[in-house]
Amino acid sequence: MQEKHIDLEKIRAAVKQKIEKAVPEANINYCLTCGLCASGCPATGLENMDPRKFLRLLVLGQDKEILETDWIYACTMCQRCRYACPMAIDVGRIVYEIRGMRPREERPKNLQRSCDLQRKNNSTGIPNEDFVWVVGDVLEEVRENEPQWKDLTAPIDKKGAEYYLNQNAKEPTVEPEEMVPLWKILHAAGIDWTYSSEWWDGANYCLFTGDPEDWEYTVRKQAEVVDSLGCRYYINTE
Amino acid sequence: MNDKAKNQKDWEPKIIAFLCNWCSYAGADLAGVSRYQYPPSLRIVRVPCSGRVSANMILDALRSGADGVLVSGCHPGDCHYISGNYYARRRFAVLKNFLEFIGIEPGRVNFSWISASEGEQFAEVAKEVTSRVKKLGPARHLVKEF
Amino acid sequence: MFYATLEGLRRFKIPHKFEFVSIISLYAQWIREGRLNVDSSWNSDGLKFTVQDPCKLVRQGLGDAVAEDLRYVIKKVAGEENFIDVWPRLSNNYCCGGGGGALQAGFVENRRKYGKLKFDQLAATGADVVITPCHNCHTQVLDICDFYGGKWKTTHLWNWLEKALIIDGSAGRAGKD
Amino acid sequence: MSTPKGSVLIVGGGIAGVQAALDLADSGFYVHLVEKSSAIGGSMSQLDKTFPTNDCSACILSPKLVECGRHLNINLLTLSEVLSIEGEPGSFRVKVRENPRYVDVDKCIACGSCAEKCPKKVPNEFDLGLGKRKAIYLRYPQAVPLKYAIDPEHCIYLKKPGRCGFCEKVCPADAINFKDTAREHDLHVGSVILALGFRPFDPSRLDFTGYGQFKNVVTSMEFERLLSPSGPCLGHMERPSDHQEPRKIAWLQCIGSRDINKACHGYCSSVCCMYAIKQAVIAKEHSESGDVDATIFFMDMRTHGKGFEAYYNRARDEGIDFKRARVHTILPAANDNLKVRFAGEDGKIAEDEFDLVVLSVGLETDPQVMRLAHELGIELDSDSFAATSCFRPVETSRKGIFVCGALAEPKDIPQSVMEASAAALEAERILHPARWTETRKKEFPPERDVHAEPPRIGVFVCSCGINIASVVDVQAVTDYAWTLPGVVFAQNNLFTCSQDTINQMAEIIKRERLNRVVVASCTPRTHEPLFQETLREAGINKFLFEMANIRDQDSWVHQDEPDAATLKAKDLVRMAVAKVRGDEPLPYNSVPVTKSALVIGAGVAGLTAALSLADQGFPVTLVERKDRLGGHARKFFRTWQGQEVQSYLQELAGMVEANANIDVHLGTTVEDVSGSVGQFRTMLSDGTEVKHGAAIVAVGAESFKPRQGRWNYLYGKNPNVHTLLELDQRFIKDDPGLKGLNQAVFIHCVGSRVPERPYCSRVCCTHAIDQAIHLKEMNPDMDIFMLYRDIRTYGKREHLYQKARSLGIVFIRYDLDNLPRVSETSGRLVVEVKDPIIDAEVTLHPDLLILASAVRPRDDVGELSKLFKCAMTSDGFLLEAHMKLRPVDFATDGVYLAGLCHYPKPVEETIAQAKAAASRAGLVLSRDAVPAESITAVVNAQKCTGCSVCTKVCAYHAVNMDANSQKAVVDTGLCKGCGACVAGCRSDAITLKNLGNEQIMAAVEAAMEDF
Amino acid sequence: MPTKNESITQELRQKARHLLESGQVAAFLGYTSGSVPMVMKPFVARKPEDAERLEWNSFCVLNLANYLPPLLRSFEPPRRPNDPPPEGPLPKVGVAATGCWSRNMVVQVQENQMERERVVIIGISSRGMVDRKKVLNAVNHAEITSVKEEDNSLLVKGPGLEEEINRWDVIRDNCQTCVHPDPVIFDEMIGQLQGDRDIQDRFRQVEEIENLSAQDRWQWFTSEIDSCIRCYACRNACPLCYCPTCFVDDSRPQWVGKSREPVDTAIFHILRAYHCAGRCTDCGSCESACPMGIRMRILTKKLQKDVLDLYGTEAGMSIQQPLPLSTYKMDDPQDFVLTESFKGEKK
Repeated sequence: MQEKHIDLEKIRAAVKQKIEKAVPEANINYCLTCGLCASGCPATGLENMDPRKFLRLLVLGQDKEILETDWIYACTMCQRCRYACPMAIDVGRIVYEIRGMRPREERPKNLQRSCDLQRKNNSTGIPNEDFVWVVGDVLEEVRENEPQWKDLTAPIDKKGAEYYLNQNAKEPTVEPEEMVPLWKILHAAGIDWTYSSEWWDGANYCLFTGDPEDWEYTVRKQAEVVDSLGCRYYINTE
Repeated sequence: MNDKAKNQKDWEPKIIAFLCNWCSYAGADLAGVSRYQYPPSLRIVRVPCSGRVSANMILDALRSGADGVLVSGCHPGDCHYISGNYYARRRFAVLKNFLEFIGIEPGRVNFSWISASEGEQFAEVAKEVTSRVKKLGPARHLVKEF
Repeated sequence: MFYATLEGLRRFKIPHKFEFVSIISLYAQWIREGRLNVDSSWNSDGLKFTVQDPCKLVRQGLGDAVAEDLRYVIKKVAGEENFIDVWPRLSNNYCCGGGGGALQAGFVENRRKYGKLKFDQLAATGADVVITPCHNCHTQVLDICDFYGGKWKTTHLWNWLEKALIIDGSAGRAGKD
Repeated sequence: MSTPKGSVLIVGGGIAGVQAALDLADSGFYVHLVEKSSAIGGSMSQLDKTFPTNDCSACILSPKLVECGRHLNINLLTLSEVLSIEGEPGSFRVKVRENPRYVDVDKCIACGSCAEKCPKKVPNEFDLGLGKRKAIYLRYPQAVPLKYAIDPEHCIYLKKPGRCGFCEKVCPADAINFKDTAREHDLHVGSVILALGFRPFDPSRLDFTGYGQFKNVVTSMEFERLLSPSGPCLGHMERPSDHQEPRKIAWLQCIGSRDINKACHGYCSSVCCMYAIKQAVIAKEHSESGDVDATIFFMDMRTHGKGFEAYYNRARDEGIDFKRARVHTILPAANDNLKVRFAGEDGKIAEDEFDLVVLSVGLETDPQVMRLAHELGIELDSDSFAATSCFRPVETSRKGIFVCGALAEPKDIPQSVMEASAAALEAERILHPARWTETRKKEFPPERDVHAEPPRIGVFVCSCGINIASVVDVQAVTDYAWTLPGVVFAQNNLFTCSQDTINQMAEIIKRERLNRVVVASCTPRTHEPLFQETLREAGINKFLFEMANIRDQDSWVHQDEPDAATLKAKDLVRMAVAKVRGDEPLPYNSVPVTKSALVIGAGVAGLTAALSLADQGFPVTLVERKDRLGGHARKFFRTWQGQEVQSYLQELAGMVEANANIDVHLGTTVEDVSGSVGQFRTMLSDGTEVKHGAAIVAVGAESFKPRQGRWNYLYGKNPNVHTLLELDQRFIKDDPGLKGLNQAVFIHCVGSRVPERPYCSRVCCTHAIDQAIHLKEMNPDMDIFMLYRDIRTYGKREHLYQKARSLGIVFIRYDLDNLPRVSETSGRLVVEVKDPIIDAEVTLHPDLLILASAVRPRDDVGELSKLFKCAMTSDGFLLEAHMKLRPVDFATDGVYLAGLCHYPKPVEETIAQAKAAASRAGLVLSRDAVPAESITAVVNAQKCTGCSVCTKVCAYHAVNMDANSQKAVVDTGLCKGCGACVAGCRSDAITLKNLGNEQIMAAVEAAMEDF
Repeated sequence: MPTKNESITQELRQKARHLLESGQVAAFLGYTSGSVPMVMKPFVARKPEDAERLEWNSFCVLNLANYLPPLLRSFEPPRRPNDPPPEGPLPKVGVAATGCWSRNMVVQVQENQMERERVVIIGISSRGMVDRKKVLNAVNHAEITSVKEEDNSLLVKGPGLEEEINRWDVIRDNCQTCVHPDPVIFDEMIGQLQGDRDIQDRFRQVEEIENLSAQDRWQWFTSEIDSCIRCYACRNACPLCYCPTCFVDDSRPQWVGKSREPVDTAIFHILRAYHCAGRCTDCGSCESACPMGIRMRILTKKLQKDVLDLYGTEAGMSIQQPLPLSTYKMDDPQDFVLTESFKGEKK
């Protein structure tokens, strides 16, 4: 293997500085290079990278390598490294920032598309009416086929319900019957709850693309909907 | 003495134990404090340091009729007098080989390191030395009949 | 995504009147309060359960408390003796490898290599069922189970909760049969 | 201040507290030693061995504890807590609560019958819960006081009066007192020393360590107990899950240290690297199978103390696997084993499995101690250690209250002992006008001359309640004693050591005109001093005494063989009688003291030591070979805490010059030394003869200048290459040339930790990092690279390392087989080094290259050490009497050392050590005469061949060849009575008083007599 | 052509004469022949002309080092025990020395029995000395009236006897197994240094006994010393036995009885040998001096072997090298210590 050479007349760690500005608690400089992160990280070795090496490249100003590596998508930003890191360095957060530094068009297409769709309404892009229809249809079927659940409900936009339930878009689009157990549980527990017909999808891939604006926008929209319904608690399927 | 011992089924040997005051004697005390039982064969002579024990003293014990001899000191490095046990170690290494060379049975003359905190080890050593000497029977060589 | 909302509200200081809570904690609370009646007698075959702690819910979200709630619910539903825990666990559990958008990002080989630790960990429990209370985890654990030849069934919690619900004093009647 | 009180309160009975207590009590102050548990000894008593000498911890500690326990001027308050302290230096009012022991310490004979009968088993906190003890218990076998205590939390009787009470029934000494209550003491003292120690970090906070989840994950303190012969597995080293000997053990470093995340401890605990190596070495040695695989996972190996690096190197040679890696999580494996997954420096993942994992836990302050500090108004720092400053290393924020040991910062035993002596010194400095005002002294009647008398031997046979009498037929032994030659009196006593029997014994000695006494009872180790004192009270010389150990070494170890034990008891009595017959009265040797000191070297250590003594009124001769005061420190910029050294040094030198008690000799060296402790005579090169009672050697060290060879790095060739001290010079001068620099590179370990100088210079990491910070603060845009092997910013200095990193200073690690390469291109420096993390060759272009070069011993130290008969290490530093417990004493009495001539150390440690040396010298100077050993060697010149074996084997240089007669002569002031010379002499020309060959032969021959 | 020993004799006389004539030495210690064949007498030449009586051959079996300290003392002015040493340089003595003798002198210097500066050592690399008993055995104890020595043979004559004996066959055991024939300290040499000899089985005699059972070893030992008459000739011939009161003569303490009881004889031999441990240079004087033919050298050889095995040192190799029983190393072998061997044994 070709030996790597770095000439450091001056460290120009622009990426690091940018992150430090955005996330003062990122603690990048604190790294002891002890490697505890790398020992615990399932992504160690992927893309010939590991969290310690990643931080080291940042510190030594190897910005090109940092910006180019796809390791930022191998890292799931799970923060298990931060959990035990003696310096509490948040590699997940740093990766998030760097994901955001990628031009949109160079980001993984599906990921970006999910977020873009979410910005519009939900991550799958199905029309809101379809969601409402699917819920009604599935509910109808249960009530008909399962006599003990003939009273089951799945309210949508019910003002003043105590609980607002945010539905991951996967079920209504791919496996609608998977919505039913939760309805039954809520019913059995005697919970007064509702879905909303807008901003009902809890998936939110904007968390992963690296653009805080998208993320903020979607959460803000959801919050507005829940508050407008006047629900006391906001839950989702997790 | 030999015949007498043969007749005695439960012959208990007499073993002279030269113990240094600071480690092994304290270890022997600790064996007592912890109630580790061992055979009543030892006759302990307290000396300041294993470095105080000379070849002459060991031979004198044998000459006086001891069935065995034990010399015990601090572990190397722990000597209360800095280096006494290091000198002792050399003296004893040479002496033990030499006595065995002229036919004193291995097991008759014994050496150990026992620290003040090794009560159990002291009892173990006492047992081991006694059992070795018992196997050899009463001492015959170098015993002066008075 | 639980964390997207939890952290989004926090980080962007989004004003809201509601309280954001986890359904997992609520399950546990409702069972403790007797609001939900569950019984593990349905599990007469002794199906063994284990669990995946979603990073976003546990480590980054509500911490060990919610992970303990999760176990509480599973034990109530499947029987105390039928739960086998993993190690590392709770807040220190491995990410499944599907998080952080990995399922959408497309680096499938990386994602599966990443998931090998998770696969080995789950497989080591010998459990028949892996509860994945997060959609990402669910999809990823399904995938690595399939890819690496696992034998377990990957499910959400609600399916079993439904099975264990006691309505009118009898267990298992809540489900479709 | 009016006349101060002559007493001192010491809080905490660990090694630091004990050392401070002994120093003070032996130099004229009354000490109250408050300890919260039932026995003194602290954490050190829990350790198995100590590094780097592998000394048995209990063995070296025990004599100090016993001394403390018996000291006439130390009031031991166990089970006690300080409630409040009011007042000011010289006069503090202290409230102490002494909790009930429920056992009368005057009656308890520590026979253990109570604990044997006690039905309540509880986890033994001394073994950290790994073993069990009873509700009535001895904290540990060598506990001082050696008295049982009842744990009220678990005692059945105390919980439900009327039930149980077995201990009371079985106690032969009637010592149980269930009605015991807490007592409050009001003490009036002049000063206070806090020596509250530390507690080990509790790793259950760190779930990823698996501690508390997996049985075979233990803390290092628990492992000490597993190794210890007095521990729960009697030294067999068993792992908790199955009591099998572990074959493969891993140590995980920095658990609870250098961790600002979950552990919240940003500091380094200083001792863990060494204790982990020690444990690995001992585990290997301990193992009965002989094959233990030991792996230590670490980030920086911190072996920065004296002898540590050599210990590390040896451990590596012995096959201990040092892995520069950290484990994220400990995982369970089959058979209760543990699996770890770790990334090497190259990022490659490896896995391994171990039978046992030891967590090298750090040191932290106990929250109870934090509360106490708060109540006493003692400021703690951000790490919750007592706040001190570099120039005042043992002073707390409250005047007159001092601190020592791990309470001020995590530290090892010798450093704690040094600080203990230093704290004692500070107390003495305040209280010296009241010296000897509150102490007590024992008076004895004149002794009868027994020389001409034939032996009249009295034998006292002790029943020790039933401890002896239940096994040995004590009456038969007493009757037998009557028949022995020379015996004119024999008697059996229930408790020979009880006060009434003691009084009676004195009467009998007088009445029967006894001139030799034998007591057949427990052990001389605890009771000989008591009986010897009785002899003195009865007017005979205390050396006319022998003990026969018929309890610890007879009745207790032959419980099922009463006949044999009785026979043995008779033998032992006969042996003692044979021996005592030959005993002669011995002199109570002492040497009159010249109450002045010689201090050699006028650097920070010498200046501090001189002032410390002069302030107490002792005249000091201060000798300095250079023509000005200040020594090495004249080159220092600032301490790691940021205090400027030069202004401090000027102040210090000023005080010395102004002190009428200090006679300064500049440009002077020591030419010749004669005499011994109390009575030295030293010739100086200026022709002065100095008479002094004690000497402190503080001759410093030098900085290594790599003018050529492997560590040259263009030093002396390129003007921009400096040593640390040279850069300090530029800082001191505020050199404008240091502004506007673009890049600086520091190379660590230049000439340290290399084959020709295998020790770590201890100070350079901290010094270099502090300089880098200073440069960076001057030039925020500058890039600074630190090329290091291990960063060794031990203790609170770790914060400096963290600060440096936070400022963006970059640390690159190198190895000895991959050294940085320095060259120049048209005058411009080029440094090439490999970064092991990204596996890349990094080329740097510094404007400044700083070499953190070694601290090396001065070449002339050897000659000085010979003059004072002191030893040197193979590295060329001076060697103290004991690495652990006598860190400022030389083996030669009356000579002490401080500062860099002992080992490289920062200024705060130098100051502490200098004060410690002054405190130790004060032990001599504060008295009119110093006691000397009575049982000394003596030469028979007729038999002496002058072969000099005796002089060679004497560790104390007490035997020398007389220049005229060419025969050996013994200096009784130096002789310790070990007898190495006696055993070495082929001509029987040298013997030991009362332990001569004839006497030993008499005992041996007596043992063999048939009767 | 003269034999080697004849040449040495010539050169020795020359050097001794020169030393005496020039006043460099007050006396020269060497050998001269006596009236009995094969028995040489130590001889002190005090005048230059005495040098002609010096002789060197293969029968110089007693170690001259034994006579040096008293000879040196004889040149010191008389003084009481505590008088200061005389001022100014004291007269010197010249001496011939082979390897083992010179090593003995080293030990004497180390043990303050003499000062190196006061002896002028004429070194002679040893070709081995003859064991008179072996010669007698070779001729079946026939009467011998003369022995003429060639370089490699002895011509033995007596009434009805004329036999040529191979010299090496009758060389003493200690010389046959000697590895250091060269003097280690000397001021002048006669002839060349021959270098260390490569003897594979130098400890063969010892090893043979080591391989016996304990019982047989005791058997050997007791029978070996059985004939001892406690005449102490061995002790008296030994340059290292210089105690004013030997332990065998001491009554306080009395380590050993003065009788000829076997136990006391045994203890005498054990302690005598043990006192030489690390000091004995295997010069063979003891054996040569013994009227009863006791091979007590085997005892000291055993000690020599063990000291070499354990500590890697041999007595008298240099003045700077400490005597092995007056020094130590931290990591000296200690397998013999019970508690150390426990470690290895268990499991």
